Amino acid sequence: MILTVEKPRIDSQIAGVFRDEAEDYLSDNRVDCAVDLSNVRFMDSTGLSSLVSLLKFIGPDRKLELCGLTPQVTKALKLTRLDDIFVTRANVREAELAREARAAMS
Amino acid sequence: MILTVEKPRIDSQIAGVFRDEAEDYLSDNRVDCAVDLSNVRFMDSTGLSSLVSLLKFIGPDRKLELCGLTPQVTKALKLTRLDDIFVTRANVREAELAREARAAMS
Amino acid sequence: MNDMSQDARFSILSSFENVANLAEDVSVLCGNRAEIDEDTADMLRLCLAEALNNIVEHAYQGAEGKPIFADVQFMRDRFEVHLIDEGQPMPQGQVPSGDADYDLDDFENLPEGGFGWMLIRSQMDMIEYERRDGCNVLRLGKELEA
Amino acid sequence: MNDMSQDARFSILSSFENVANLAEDVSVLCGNRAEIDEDTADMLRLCLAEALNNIVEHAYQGAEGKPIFADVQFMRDRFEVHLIDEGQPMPQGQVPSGDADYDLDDFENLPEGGFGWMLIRSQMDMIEYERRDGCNVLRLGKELEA
Ligand SMILES: Nc1ncnc2c1ncn2[C@@H]1O[C@H](COP(=O)(O)OP(=O)(O)O)[C@@H](O)[C@H]1O
Ligand SMILES: Nc1ncnc2c1ncn2[C@@H]1O[C@H](COP(=O)(O)OP(=O)(O)O)[C@@H](O)[C@H]1O
Repeated sequence: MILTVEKPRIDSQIAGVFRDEAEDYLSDNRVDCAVDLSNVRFMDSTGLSSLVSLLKFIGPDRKLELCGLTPQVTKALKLTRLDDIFVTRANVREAELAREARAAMS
Repeated sequence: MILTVEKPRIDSQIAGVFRDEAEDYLSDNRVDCAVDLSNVRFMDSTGLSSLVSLLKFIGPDRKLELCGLTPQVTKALKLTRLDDIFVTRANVREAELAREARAAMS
Repeated sequence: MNDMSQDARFSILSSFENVANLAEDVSVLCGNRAEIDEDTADMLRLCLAEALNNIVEHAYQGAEGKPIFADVQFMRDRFEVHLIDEGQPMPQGQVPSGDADYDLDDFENLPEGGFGWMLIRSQMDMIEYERRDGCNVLRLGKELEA
Repeated sequence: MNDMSQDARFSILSSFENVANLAEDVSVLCGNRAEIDEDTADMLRLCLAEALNNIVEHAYQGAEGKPIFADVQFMRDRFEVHLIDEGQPMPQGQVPSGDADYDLDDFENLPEGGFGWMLIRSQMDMIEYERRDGCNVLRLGKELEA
């Protein structure tokens, strides 16, 4: 399923709420997840932390992917080397195609 | 004839040169003149002074009109009440039509 | 604007280029912080440029490299910019009148100067001049819409 | 940039909102004055926001209304921003390492913090910390391309 972040920023004012809501959803629904960040123009260190928390939370048995990264978000992930940890997709459509491909394979 | 100001600003760095060049031209050519200000985004008090100097220089027997005023120039003229002294035209075309109309009348 | 406690002080050395930059920096800052619209910020830049050009031209009589300070203070319902220099005082110890009620019909005697102060007076809600410790202190204030 | 002598000092009171505004004001000023491109100005804003958030969170432990100063100095080939507060000192009297060479394969032990300093270190060319007269002084510097 796709988790779309509506806010234009994930910073200290919102990162905690975002993580808690996402974790609630992911404990109720044991599914793979793609986080749609196409609305997010600005992410700071607390935003990055919340994504890492989510990745640990979802664990190795499920997929957490990021899609729709804007330039600043791409840069922040790269500078902290987190771009090596997260699977990223160009947009929601690509994330869905990847999920369908995985479903067809299993 | 139309005198087009190419620069985007008439401020203290350029107002003197502008006035001198215009006065040179107007002493050599005893014609009416429309100053095309459509490129000028910013005019300060020295720019206003240079226009008043020109108006005095050309004297009562010839016309000096302004055309193509941008918002900031319009506002600066209005705040100093100089909009009551200068005849203004929307653009170069309007200034030319006005000149033709005057020629037809005389 | 959200908090009464955001101040800034700019220090530059006199030159026409530096004062043009300063006028831009201060008006951009006020535009961001006080949420004034672009037109108002443009006119603020113009007023600051006029007042700062006067400092270079008249207070420092064109000399470069002399200190100029701009203090910017944001309050809930207005902001103030204080311009400070160590140059010659204002004539008669006060701000030139710069009223815009000159005679429009008296063609020969149209003013060719004084437009700077007309512009400043038309835009600012407070203009106060003081000579203090050998410095000129010009305080310009603007009210913000509620 | 044209002149070596343009400095600015900002004074604010601690709060997450005020430091976000300050990070924006300073990066806009540097963007104007030092002619850095928009991307660089964005990253500068991010770094300043990180360093200033740390001051509110760690130096002042969340307390609002405490003084924070930002001094900005423009030089021909670089600029510096000095952040000054009166709060708790840095642990071990030095800037946290924040190196980005953590173990990518050690899933369980991925860092969930420390990204702030990684970002600051990746962007700034100079980072110096000093405890002076009961204040934290953090000096961040960036070289400008010729
Ligand atoms: N120390 C000073 N600081 C600022 N202005 C000064 C100072 N000394 C004199 N002035 C006055 O400022 C006036 C400039 O007014 P302004 O409206 O800008 O017109 P102008 O077009 O003549 O520059 C001059 O008349 C000058 O006398
Ligand atoms: N006085 C201080 N000023 C700035 N930073 C401080 C101060 N005291 C402690 N710190 C440190 O700054 C670090 C914050 O680093 P940062 O990379 O932003 O990660 P975090 O995501 O944990 O905020 C903390 O480890 C904290 O120890």
